[in-house]
Amino acid sequence: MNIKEFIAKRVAQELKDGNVVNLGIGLPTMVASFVTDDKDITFQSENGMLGLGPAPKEGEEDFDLTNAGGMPITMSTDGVCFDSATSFGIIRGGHVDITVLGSLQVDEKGNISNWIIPGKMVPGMGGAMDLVVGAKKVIVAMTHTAKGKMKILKKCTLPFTAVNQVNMIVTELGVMEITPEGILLTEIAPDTTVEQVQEVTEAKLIISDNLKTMNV
Amino acid sequence: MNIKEFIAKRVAQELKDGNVVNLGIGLPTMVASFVTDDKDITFQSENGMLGLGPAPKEGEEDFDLTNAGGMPITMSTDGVCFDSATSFGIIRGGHVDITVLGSLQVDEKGNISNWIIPGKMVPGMGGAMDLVVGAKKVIVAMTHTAKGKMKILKKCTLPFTAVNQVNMIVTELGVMEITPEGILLTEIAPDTTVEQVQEVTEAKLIISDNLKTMNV
Amino acid sequence: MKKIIDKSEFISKLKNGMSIMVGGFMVVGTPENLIEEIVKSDIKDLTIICNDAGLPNKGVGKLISAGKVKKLIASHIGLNPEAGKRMSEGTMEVELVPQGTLVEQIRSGGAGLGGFLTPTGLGTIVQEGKEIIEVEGEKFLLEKPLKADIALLLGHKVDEKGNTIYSKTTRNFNPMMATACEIVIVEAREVVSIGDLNPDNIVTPHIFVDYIVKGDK
Amino acid sequence: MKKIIDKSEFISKLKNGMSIMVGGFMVVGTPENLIEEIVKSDIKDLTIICNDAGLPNKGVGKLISAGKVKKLIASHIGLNPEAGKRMSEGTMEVELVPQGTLVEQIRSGGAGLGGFLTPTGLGTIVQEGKEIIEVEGEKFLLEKPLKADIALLLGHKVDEKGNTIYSKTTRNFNPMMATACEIVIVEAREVVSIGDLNPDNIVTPHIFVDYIVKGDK
Repeated sequence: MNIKEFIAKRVAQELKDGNVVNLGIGLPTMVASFVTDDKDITFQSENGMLGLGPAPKEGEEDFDLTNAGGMPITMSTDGVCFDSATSFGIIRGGHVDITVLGSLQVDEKGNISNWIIPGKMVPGMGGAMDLVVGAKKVIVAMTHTAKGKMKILKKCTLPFTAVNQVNMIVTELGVMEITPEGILLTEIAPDTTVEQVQEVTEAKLIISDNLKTMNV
Repeated sequence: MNIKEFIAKRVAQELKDGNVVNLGIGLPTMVASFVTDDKDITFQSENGMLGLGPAPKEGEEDFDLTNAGGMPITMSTDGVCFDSATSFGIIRGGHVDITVLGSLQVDEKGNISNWIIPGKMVPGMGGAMDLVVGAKKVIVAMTHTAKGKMKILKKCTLPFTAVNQVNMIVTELGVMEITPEGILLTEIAPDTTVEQVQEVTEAKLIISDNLKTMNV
Repeated sequence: MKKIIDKSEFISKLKNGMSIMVGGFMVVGTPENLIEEIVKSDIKDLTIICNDAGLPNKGVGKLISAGKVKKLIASHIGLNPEAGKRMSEGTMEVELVPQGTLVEQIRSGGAGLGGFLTPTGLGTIVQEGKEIIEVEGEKFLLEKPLKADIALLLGHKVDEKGNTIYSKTTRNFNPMMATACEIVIVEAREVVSIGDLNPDNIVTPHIFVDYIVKGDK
Repeated sequence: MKKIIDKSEFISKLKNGMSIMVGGFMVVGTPENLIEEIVKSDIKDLTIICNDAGLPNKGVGKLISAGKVKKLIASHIGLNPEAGKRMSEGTMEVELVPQGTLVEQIRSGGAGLGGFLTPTGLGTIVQEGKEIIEVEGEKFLLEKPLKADIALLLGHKVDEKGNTIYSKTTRNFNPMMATACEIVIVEAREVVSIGDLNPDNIVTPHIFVDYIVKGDK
């Protein structure tokens, strides 16, 4: 299991039976493959469908049925297709229980910056701003740092995707919850110390009295 | 042909090939039966359908397919059903060319009052406010007076359905257009004088230089 | 999760004083079996949101005639003289809303919008107490979103998961109401197996439907 | 009215400088045949409204690569480096809009609304220059409607009158765009007879469709 798989597998534990979940492109997409069979999870794709099935076999792709990255997918038997206005009605209307997405930066106020590096990379926000504002729970799934740079900050330096919306951060080093008091470290990776996590986290971590080891 | 049929038949002449038309309950509903076969008219019903067909035969009614009065109808082969939000998107969005409706009062500014007589009759506005505001052309089809009371006024005395929206009035006595200068009488019923029309019209009529006799 | 419940379990979801959106347009598309259960129950003081007041002995009109409606939000009550009578007497409060505004308020409620700007009602008594906002020289009324505790809908075919399609003009307000309520209950004319409905034709996705009550075909 | 036109007649509907909405999401649901005709034509200086920038050699990306796009309004351009390059160079103006806001702006344009209130973008640079309106203690951005001269859509089955259904996730922005443009042109994978489509399943009613161009199946 590589780092990304480790993170995705831990995020999968957050998904509860009956949840409607939207997974972002990249690492978050991997979460689906770690959901255990005892849970009935409905995956929403913002381009207009509910009910993601297993990845299609090579040669059997249906190019009319894709995810928000434009990649062919399959649909579960209870699947539904709809237009983008309906899709974002679902998203903004609070009908998605959990959205999982990657990020460039997150800060202790739950602010998130993941759509633009001015002057360098301007992919656009796509559906991220709506997802982060609309979903009941926002989980950021990302590597703890990027090329040695810290990503969990006191205050995001990049333009915000949304303000005060992140609920949880899952990295290869730990699980963190955004609380009114700041970032609460609730779980820590095996063979890792709190000091090691703090060292690569700009925001001051609050350590849970009940700190557990990530069980992935 | 009774008075109502006379009015409905004259209104039918206003419908142009290709038009999308919404007909109100009562007299306006009768307009459909006077549309000549050389015109392809699509009738919209605000409860959620396009493509009204001929009236259903007795015993063959489909109670899942009704007009805005709740009466069974039939659908043309090109018919479409949709929800009420889509229906009023069509209406408010200017996709209905002509709406024909009855009224209690109309005035020389194109104001219309047809949904409430305070303290007496409060049916509600239904879809009328949206239709009158949204349709490209608003035709009021009604008897010129009601129980001896004038209905075409200098200023409506009943609460407005909408302000400055009426384009044309068709009654058993004539055809009138609402212009910035006032109400222009463009056609007059056979065997009727301008004086006779003015006598039962509170608003001062402007008489068209080109006044024609209604050819119904 | 088992969504299919019987009529007695249905009634257990309701409480006095709740706000209930009821699908249907002049009783077409109204879940009559659910209405009938409420009439037979002790539930009262309801706020009903529906396109209209139904007929005296059909649709939400039955709830009105049974004295169970404290407040009605609708676009039209003209076909139900009983509703007009109770409104004049003051035994039922009635809020009249233009039809296009009413359905859009419900859609806004379900879609997480804070409201919308409409030209409908400008210069009329509908405008009273509402903010007027000018956009590019045109005036609009700001209308707010509408939500409720419960939605009662009539589905034509409903799969066991809750995916719903509607028949012809019975669709009307039903799909919007499905999005705007805490608990959504569909009376199903027919319950079909998961997979029986074409994903392109489903109008209300299963995630909106909490309970299914089998009605008459 | 005869709605079915050929590709050369299609091009005659376009003019330099027009605003064009193009259906599709990461090129899925984009009318490639119509795009190809524009690439081959002299048409230029277009404002393109699309969910994204397509791919360099597919979808609206082809128009961008051909230098025909003066301005792009989209939610995402990340999969098309050519779009990013032209944006940085200043040879193409890009306006980035949150996806849910973009589609709702188009819906508002088509539905005669003056705009809507959304929580999306609050506190971000999307908020710049926009009115903030408070409704029951919550803040929202006022977003305005969006319309265009032409809509280019991809229909899966289109009847001769213009009634259109879409296939799976090719639907995306297509139905909203159909309502918000002066001239609506559908590339039909398959043209069927009037009456072949079930009225309950039609997504875009014929009254929105001005022209049909036969595409590839």
